[in-house]
Amino acid sequence: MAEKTTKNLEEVTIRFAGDSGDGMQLTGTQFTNTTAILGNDLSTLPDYPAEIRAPAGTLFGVSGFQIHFGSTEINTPGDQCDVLVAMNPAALKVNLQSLVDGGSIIVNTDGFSDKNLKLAGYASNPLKDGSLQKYQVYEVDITKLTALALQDLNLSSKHVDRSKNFFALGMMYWMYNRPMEPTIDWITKKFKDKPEIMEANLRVLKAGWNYAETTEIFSVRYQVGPARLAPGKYRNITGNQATAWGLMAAAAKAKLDLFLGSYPITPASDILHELSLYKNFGVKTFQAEDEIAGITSAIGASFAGALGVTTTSGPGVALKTEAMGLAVMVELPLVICNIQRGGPSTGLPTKTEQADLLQALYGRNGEAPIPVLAAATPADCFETVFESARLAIKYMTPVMFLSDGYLGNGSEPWLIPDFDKMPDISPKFRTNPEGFLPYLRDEKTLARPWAIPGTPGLEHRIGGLEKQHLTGNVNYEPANHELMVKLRAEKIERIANEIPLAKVDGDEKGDVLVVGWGGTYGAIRSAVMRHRERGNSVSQLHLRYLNPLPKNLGEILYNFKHVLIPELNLGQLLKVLRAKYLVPAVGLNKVQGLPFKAIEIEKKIDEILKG
Amino acid sequence: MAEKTTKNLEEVTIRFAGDSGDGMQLTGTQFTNTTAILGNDLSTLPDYPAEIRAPAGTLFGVSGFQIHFGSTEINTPGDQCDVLVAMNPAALKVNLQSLVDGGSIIVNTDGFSDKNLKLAGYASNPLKDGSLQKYQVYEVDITKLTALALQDLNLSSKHVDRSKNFFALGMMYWMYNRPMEPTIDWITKKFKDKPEIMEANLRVLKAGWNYAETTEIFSVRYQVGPARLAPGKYRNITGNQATAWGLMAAAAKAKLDLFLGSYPITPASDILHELSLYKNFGVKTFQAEDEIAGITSAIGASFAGALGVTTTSGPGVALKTEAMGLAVMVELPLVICNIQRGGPSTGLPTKTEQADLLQALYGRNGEAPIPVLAAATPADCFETVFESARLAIKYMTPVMFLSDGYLGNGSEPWLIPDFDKMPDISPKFRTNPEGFLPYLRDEKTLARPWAIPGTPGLEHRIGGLEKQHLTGNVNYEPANHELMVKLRAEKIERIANEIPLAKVDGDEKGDVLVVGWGGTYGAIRSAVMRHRERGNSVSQLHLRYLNPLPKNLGEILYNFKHVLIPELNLGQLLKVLRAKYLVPAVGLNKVQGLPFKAIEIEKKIDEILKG
Amino acid sequence: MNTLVQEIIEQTAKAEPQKYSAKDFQSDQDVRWCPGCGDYSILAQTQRVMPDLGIPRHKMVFISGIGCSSRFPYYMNTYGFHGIHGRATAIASGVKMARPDLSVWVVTGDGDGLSIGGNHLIHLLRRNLDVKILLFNNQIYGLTKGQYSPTSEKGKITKSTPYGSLDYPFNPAALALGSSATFVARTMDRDPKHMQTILKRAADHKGTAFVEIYQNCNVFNDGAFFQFTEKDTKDESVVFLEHGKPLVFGKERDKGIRLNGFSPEVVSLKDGRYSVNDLLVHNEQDTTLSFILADMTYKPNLPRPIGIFLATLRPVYEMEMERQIAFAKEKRGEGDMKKLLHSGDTWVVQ
Amino acid sequence: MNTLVQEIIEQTAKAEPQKYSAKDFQSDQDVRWCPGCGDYSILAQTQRVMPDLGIPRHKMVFISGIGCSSRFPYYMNTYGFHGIHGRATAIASGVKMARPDLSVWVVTGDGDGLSIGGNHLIHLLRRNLDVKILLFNNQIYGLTKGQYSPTSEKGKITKSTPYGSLDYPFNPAALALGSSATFVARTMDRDPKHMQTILKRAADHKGTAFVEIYQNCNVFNDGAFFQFTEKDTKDESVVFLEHGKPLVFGKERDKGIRLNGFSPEVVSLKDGRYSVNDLLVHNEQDTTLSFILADMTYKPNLPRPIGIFLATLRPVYEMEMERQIAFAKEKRGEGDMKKLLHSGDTWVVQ
Ligand SMILES: Cc1ncc(C[n+]2csc(CCOP(=O)(O)OP(=O)(O)O)c2C)c(N)n1
Ligand SMILES: Cc1ncc(C[n+]2csc(CCOP(=O)(O)OP(=O)(O)O)c2C)c(N)n1
Ligand code: SF4
Ligand code: SF4
Ligand SMILES: [Mg+2]
Ligand SMILES: [Mg+2]
Repeated sequence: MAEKTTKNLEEVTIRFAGDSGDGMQLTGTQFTNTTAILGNDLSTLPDYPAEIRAPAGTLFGVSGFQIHFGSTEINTPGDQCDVLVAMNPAALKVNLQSLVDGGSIIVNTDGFSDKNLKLAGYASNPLKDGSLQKYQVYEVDITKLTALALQDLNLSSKHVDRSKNFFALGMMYWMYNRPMEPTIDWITKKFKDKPEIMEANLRVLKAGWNYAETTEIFSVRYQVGPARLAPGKYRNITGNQATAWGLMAAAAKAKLDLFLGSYPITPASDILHELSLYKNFGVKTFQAEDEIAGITSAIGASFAGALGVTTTSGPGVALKTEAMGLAVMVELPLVICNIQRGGPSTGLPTKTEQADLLQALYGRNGEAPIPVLAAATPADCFETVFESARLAIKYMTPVMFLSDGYLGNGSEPWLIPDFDKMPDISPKFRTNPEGFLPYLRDEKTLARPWAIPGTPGLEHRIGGLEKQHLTGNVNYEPANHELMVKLRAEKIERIANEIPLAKVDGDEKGDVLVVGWGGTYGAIRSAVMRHRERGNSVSQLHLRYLNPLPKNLGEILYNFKHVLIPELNLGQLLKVLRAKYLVPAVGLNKVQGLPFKAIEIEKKIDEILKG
Repeated sequence: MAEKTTKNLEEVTIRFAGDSGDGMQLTGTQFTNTTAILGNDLSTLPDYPAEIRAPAGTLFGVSGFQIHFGSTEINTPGDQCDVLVAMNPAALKVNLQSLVDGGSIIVNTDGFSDKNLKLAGYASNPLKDGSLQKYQVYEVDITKLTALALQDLNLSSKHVDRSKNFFALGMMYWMYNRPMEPTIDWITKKFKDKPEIMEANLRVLKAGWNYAETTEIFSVRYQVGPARLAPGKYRNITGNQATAWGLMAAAAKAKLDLFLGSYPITPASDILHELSLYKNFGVKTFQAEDEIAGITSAIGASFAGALGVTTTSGPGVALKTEAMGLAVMVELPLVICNIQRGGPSTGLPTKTEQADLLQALYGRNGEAPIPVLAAATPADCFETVFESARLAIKYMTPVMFLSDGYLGNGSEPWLIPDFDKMPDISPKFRTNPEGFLPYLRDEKTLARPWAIPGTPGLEHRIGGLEKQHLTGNVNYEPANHELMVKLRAEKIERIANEIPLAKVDGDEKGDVLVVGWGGTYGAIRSAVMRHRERGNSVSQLHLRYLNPLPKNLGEILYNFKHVLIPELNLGQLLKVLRAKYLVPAVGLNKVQGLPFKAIEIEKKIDEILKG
Repeated sequence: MNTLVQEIIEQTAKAEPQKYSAKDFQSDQDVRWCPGCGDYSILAQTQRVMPDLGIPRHKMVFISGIGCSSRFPYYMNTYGFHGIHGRATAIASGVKMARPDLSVWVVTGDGDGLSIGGNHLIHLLRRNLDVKILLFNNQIYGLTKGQYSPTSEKGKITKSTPYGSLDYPFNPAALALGSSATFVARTMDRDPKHMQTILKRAADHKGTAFVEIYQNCNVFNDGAFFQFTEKDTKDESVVFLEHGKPLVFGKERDKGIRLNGFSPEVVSLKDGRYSVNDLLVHNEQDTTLSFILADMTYKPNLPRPIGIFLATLRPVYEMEMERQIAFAKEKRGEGDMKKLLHSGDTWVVQ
Repeated sequence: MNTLVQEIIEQTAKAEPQKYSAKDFQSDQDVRWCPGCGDYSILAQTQRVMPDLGIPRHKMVFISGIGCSSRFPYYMNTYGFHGIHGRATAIASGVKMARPDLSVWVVTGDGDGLSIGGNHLIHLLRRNLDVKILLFNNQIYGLTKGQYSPTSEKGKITKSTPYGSLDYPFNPAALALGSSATFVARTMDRDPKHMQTILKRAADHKGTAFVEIYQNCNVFNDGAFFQFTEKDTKDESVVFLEHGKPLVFGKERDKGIRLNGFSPEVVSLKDGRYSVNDLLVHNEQDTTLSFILADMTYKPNLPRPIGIFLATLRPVYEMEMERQIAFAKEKRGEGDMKKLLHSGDTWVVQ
């Protein structure tokens, strides 16, 4: 057995890349969970094609998974990767530009057939033509080694091929000193009904490990110690799972049944999938015939006394806007989750973007204001969607919760919240017929009473026509309409009285304030931290509440020479803040279907500082 | 026959009011057309309930029609009316507050039965209890007089009752010196197949005239001379008719077939009705199963080489937003007409409002900019929708045309345009396969070529997924996406290079600039004129182009101490201009389902001037 | 975990049943339909039938879309939801899934239910939630002042079709059957007794009940159904479907429907060639027969079938949903959020 | 007034007809379906049939919604429009009304066409525009990675229904017939010859042609139709509908479908009790029969009917539209905008 030295690393970024059929998402997820359990801080970025299984070897068929982990604070999936695992030439071609100079490449040599090279558009074999000189290339015939390991099992070649990703995983486990047990357990559970597949995968995983351990090619091995995270119990979680669980937690704390009316759409479908697992929690999931039925059934459920929720992405939101107006008019609780993706139209279904903010704020006919909240990180989806539900119930209003493909599919370690300490957000259903009026509002919140069918003596009727103040009867009188329009607006504005004031991360005054919302949090934080380390007067302010905005936001903005708003759109929050506060804020805008790199924001701040 | 004196009037406002069954809309329209033919300037405001024929005598069943006409420039239907024709107590109750002190009331005494008084919520009979002292009340038993006139015709009492509105019309014709001929002609045409109805209506009309002429009650008669309008040939036209004709004119000048895909909705339906009359113009109207089919069929028609149009109101627009995004992506010409009504949701279907501007600008998922134009007066709908179609064709883009219930149903005299002088706006269909690329853009306009099915050698495919620059193939590459997002935005921005610069009405610099858009034009103009007559430094700027905005708008705004933006919403254009130009503009906002009164704007300007 | 809703349900379960009269189902809102509108009769029959259902008023929900017909819920003294155009069936589905304990009724029109709302309708029918659908078919768009609808006869002259409509009309019964509906019936505004029996049957049906009601719009489409509703023509133009009975009609009950092969034809019972025994006997439970009968609808020289086309049973959607939940709770135990949060791979940082 | 479009139509009308091969209908885009997907076969058959239609390639338009199946137009070297989810039929209606001269094809899936797009589908069918609809039924949502669809069998375990789906599936043929479709057929990805004949018949039909194609999604719903498509089970599980022929099936052609009353039942032709003459004889033009046959679809112990259920004629929507226009022009003369502007009440101001 060969001599091996071990190096310590503070952080490292690895990218697994292969065909959509190669199981790279699974490999990445396994590596992530194991890494999380080791106590590293981490951030991940899955990146897969819109096609299910694009033909093998093609560039558009490449599926990738990047993980950035370390013993330090990790805020992004990593601007560039240090290690690239490429199962074929296409994977190499597509991902090479994201590899740092001097980075390592582990290639499955067998994948480099002339056919595949051609499909990837390589004139010559990069493994031979020296074009990879500036990198450290490890050539491993993963396919052959996998086949060898499975020789005596006489599995179909299809199945043999399917398990080769575990070989790569095994090697990386060895290389970065991760235990195989978590994955071994997972395989054993997952394939308990398919013993031969289970056996195969286990063998190949170990084979990969042993290969790395025994052969000469890998001389060094890396050690990445646990991160100094706040003490407590952690789990790794994706944004979509956190959203599903946040909704369940809200229903539990509200003592309501959770009803999800939804229609599948990338990248939101996983929330529907996740919630449909929890029937024993009384969760009712309804896969409707379309988005309109999704939201209107949820409105019906809320009318009946459930916590109505609908989940979708941009194109689906477009279809729901009429019904959102209805929810505004009938003033019932409703949570609309928009897991944003690249637009316009069908756009880039599997890519991330933040271009639905203005749609969330203004995309309805008439004056129809609703609260809009956005999550900052995958785990933050839990708290933010919980808060969205709380406001929906307390203020009897539809609430838009914004996430995006990057947050929804990305994951990070999550300090598990103390469920008992979470607030009771249960509504008081109206039951007393004495003086009941469907639109008699709460003095403080302006919320109308929630009187559900089945309650004797509260029979009443609601609808989308303008309502008379107090009685809720149909009414077209000029003064009443203006009053109701203002009451509905005022109700939402009053939410600002109870939400936390905006908090600056860094000095309260200074040269540059970087204001962000949603999934840009991590990249902005890294960029701002680097500047502060460099001694620059740069602060960060990240908004969870986009409507209403925190009361103190204006003063804060005025305390800075420059306000920079990085967004994955053409400048939407920018418009909102400029209109409201008349501050000459400037935007940094990227619309590539990809999250920001910290360096992009860091550079922009430099420009501003240079003036 | 009694002595009658004649008084000259510069302008007068009359309101006809009665049950939805009383034919007040018809009476008003007849009076309007006759008045137009006399050469008065005028402006009208129909005001009817959402119910078809609400039960007789009820307050919500009241239907009204107001006409403001004169020998001077008339910009609004009149803040208050000078004469109120009330067919029953409910009509009186509802409309009295809009009558000027000292104004005249002509009541149908027969309508004032105890039952009707009760329905209208009158404790005592206002005709008897002296509560109308400050007005001039003319009591006429119209019902009885009508019956008398028809005695020998033995018509059903229902038909007798139906024609009593012509008695009122006859009286007003006499009172304001209008000829009966136009209405006589109309009746003769309209009822040619129902001779007895024709006869009845004619008799009653004349009976009304004679009654006024011969009896004592009306001692004065009024003369309102023709207005000093620009010379030329005029017709009276409503906004919806002007919109329909503007679209037909555009199709003719574009040498394209007009295709309308639409679903009925108040107050837009009349455009569908009007266009369906002109089959001999080759106009194709398709009443679709819903709004989504309305717009998508129009997109299909545009793809096939027609001028695709869809007409609707707010709730319908909400349903069309996904398809609008598709049109943005496939870059085909399309005109979306939104005849705005009171919102949110179903709201106030028959009332007017301007609250869909932000929806027009931002109500789509992803970055999906489209041009937005708004008409200022009923007749202006013709030119504005024509311009919308011109831009749609030239820039290969969906365009939103904004009108509203007030413009759509309201009417005014219109100087008939010289059709021959209108511009040729015909597109150049691509026919040459040489070097054809579906997304190879015009250097100046950035418009892509319009290559229609049926053209040999240009077979190509478009769709809602992000397109590759030039080829239009599906493409998910980051750089390409950003490029396309920016190209689509830039294309719309470039329209600003050719549209007229914003023109100030009044001084270029000063204390107050009143900026408006859409149907508020008339009221703003009256208010600003009054201030200028009072020597105040107040100017008006009315925007037809809301996206892109005229290039010089910023400079103009900076030239005024105060910028006031009156809108029938909570301040939507206000947001847009503040965000773009960082000007501390203020809004005057009214959301009552009614147009502005000039006085409301005049007062607000006073406040501002007082500071 | 007991939800607030369950608490309310349990409390009110105790309240002992009330005896109602039709009046108890009249709300305080004044009815705003045109004088003479067929909607009045439908409202009256519904209010008459409700007391017989033995369901507490507060357990009833009427849900509608937009249209004259859709104003219906305002006039019922029950819970009501005047939704948006075409979506009543979807809103109702949400109400029923959330609250199987409620009696859920949908009121819709030929435009609301078959034009913009067609998709939600056919999906509700195939899912078979226990929801009652009353489709007021006046073959016109009333509220928007008279455009043709998906049930208007071809060639209809309306505001939007001055040259006559081009669309072949839907046959609502056939569409419902094609959507695998379990209960499909047709009745008429001007036959109160028949409507009442049909409404009762619909209420008793376990599953989605689709009831098409011919309704006269005397303002924009007056007399559309007079051939079937008025005394002088009714007997010859209508055949009433009665379970287990032969299809006989005519003033003198002297005509019948016979199957020639599988095509229905009118035969005389007078000329001795055919007797009642040769006639088609109605069977509500036979889906194939229901298609044959529904297909008679627009056929010339065949009487218009009125009554119950089909009444079969299939598992009820929301009940199956409840069953799955009960099953899951039994199998995995009542869900515990705290447990869930701590389940799976976790680790502790000191 | 002659429009620019008419000019193009007239110019190209002169171009003399071309002879095509299947290859001529293959676009330059690489096909992105999963290896083994049934869509490949459907694409191949379509490309094979196109040359026989005698329609120039540039006159053809393929329109789709969203889904794996809806990627189809990208691979056809004709005009194509990849629309938005569920709206292909509506887009196609617009294309066909604007341009009756084009050959318009819709490609949709069981989700695209029957879930979100159900309403536009049934309305297109009743209107009977001359549009060909190919509905790829794989009983699953492929593109979104495997949720159940409106045609999935009840109880189906998918990502969104881990406890099994609750919805009773649509029977697409019955739904189409219930929507008054004029041409309704069913074929299978794995029976290329049959598919080709059906595609040809659909193309020749004057009016809306609805073709349901059983398609295997080997990634998310592998083998859904193997019972009907695979050699060992096909003969016993499928009965092919042929106009004028009795419904015989079975490996030895020893079984048949007989009408018992009006309910189809399987009878043996071996045991001497029944002969071919007792069997149901297919008649494409009989709507009543088409309902009976479609209704066989999910019935246990009845073979699955494959072929043409109905092929009847009804006026074609866009043709009627053209006729109205011609009529109006004849009656009122070619429209003249200038005249119109000056028509009716006008007055002159000096
Ligand atoms: C989204 C939307 N589209 C259109 C309308 C306009 N609209 C209201 S009711 C109606 C049709 C009503 O017809 P039907 O359902 O037959 O009801 P009826 O009035 O005949 O009883 C339409 C088109 C609307 N309110 N909302
Ligand atoms: C408005 C909208 N909603 C949802 C989606 C997501 N989506 C894309 S395809 C699809 C279903 C596809 O199923 P099917 O039509 O059967 O096509 P298949 O992939 O099975 O061929 C869904 C839900 C979308 N693209 N747009
Ligand atoms: S318009 Fe017709 S349907 Fe509507 S209320 Fe009047 S009569 Fe009834
Ligand atoms: S997912 Fe299924 S339907 Fe889609 S391409 Fe793959 S195999 Fe075909
Ligand atoms: Mg109707
Ligand atoms: Mg499918």
